[in-house]
Amino acid sequence: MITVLYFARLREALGTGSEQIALPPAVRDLEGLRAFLIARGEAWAEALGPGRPVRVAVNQDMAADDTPIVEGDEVAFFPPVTGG
Amino acid sequence: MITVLYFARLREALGTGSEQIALPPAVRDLEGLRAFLIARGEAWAEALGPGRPVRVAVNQDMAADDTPIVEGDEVAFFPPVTGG
Amino acid sequence: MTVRVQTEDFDISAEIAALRRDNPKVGAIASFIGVVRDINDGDAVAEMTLEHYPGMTEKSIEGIITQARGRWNIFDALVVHRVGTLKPLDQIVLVIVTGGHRGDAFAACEFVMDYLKTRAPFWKKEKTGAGARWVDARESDDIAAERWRIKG
Amino acid sequence: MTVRVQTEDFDISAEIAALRRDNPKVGAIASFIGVVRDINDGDAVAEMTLEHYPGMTEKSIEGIITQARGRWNIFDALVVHRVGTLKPLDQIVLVIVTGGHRGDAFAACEFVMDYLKTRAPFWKKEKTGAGARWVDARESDDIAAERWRIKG
Repeated sequence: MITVLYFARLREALGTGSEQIALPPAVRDLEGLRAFLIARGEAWAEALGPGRPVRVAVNQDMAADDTPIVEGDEVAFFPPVTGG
Repeated sequence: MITVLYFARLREALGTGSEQIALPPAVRDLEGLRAFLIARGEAWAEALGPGRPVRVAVNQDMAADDTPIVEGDEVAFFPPVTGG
Repeated sequence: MTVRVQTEDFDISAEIAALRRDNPKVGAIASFIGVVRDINDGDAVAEMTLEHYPGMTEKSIEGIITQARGRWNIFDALVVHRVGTLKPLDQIVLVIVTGGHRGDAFAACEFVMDYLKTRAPFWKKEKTGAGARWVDARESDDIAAERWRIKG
Repeated sequence: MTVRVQTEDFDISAEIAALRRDNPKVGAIASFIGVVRDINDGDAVAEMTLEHYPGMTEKSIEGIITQARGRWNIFDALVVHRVGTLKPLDQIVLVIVTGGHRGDAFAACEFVMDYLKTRAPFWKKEKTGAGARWVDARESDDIAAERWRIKG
């Protein structure tokens, strides 16, 4: 299992802030996980598709497409931050 | 009359913080006033002589040797500032 | 160092006293408070809600304070960042940096504040006359962070 | 703007509240507190005495705040500077600048503080184990002021 978190605009668009996912065997890195989520349907493709302003952290560190995803990871999707 | 003020190290060296002076007829500018004061004796030459780290304000604005001195002026001699 | 994310308000005098801890080496205390304005990008703002990423937010701010300590000669730093619903005039964020001299304290304080505005995981939703909207990231903020070549 | 030279201590929270005056355009509050350290140039300092030039000090600080307002987009600024005898840990000086955004508030606050350290008519006498001594001006402070090309 991995934990996937969604924040702010993404949390609202996807209707969830957190979910547990059994790591699909084909998913080895962030790019693979994102493709897996986008395949869920239109809302997912709309929120996470290529060119969308989405940032990703893996285990609370900013991550790139080729960041490996392994069992137990915490992966968070969120828009560019707008703090303070 | 003019008012002459001395601050900090100069005030202590000269033993006065403030004095009223009848403006000597020969004194037309700051350079002239300083020469007049230096002529008072050794303590004055030592405190205000050429090369000494002395700053001067006339009517509360920083002044230079050629700043004119006229009746009623407030002239202040002090060391380089060391505030805050 | 101290990093807190909280809904409660804060008092800068009390936070400075706690951070100084009567350390007689401290000569300079630079600080910054961010406040909710009643207008943003031309629209009147009635209230805003700040969301964060619990865990990562604190960790990333601690990381930036560690970076600041590596770059400048400072003693300590505190960040308090509020989340939840805030109204105009409410305090949002406090950064305090203590050091021996003012130059380093100012630079480190601004560096941490730039990070908070541009890289720390906070998201702002504003309620205006036209409804609620998530605030988009500003390019000017990215440029402010670029100055420091902040990593991550 | 507010400029005060006083022997009494100050409280930054109260001063910020007074300076903001519930102005909902204020988004950024940069501030600085200078504190007496127990050591200067390698010598332990038991206490120090600050002297100023009444009238010129206030006038020159008001002038520098006016310069800051001309250079940066800020709303208001406050300077409180203590004089008289102070001991380690005592607060010496407070600068607060309010503005819409942080960059201008930080820059103006540091600008005013650099002026106070290098150009405003204050003189510091320190009491150390070796007796009392007037502090000499620092070249590093002059360089800090030069950055801004401060006049006067």
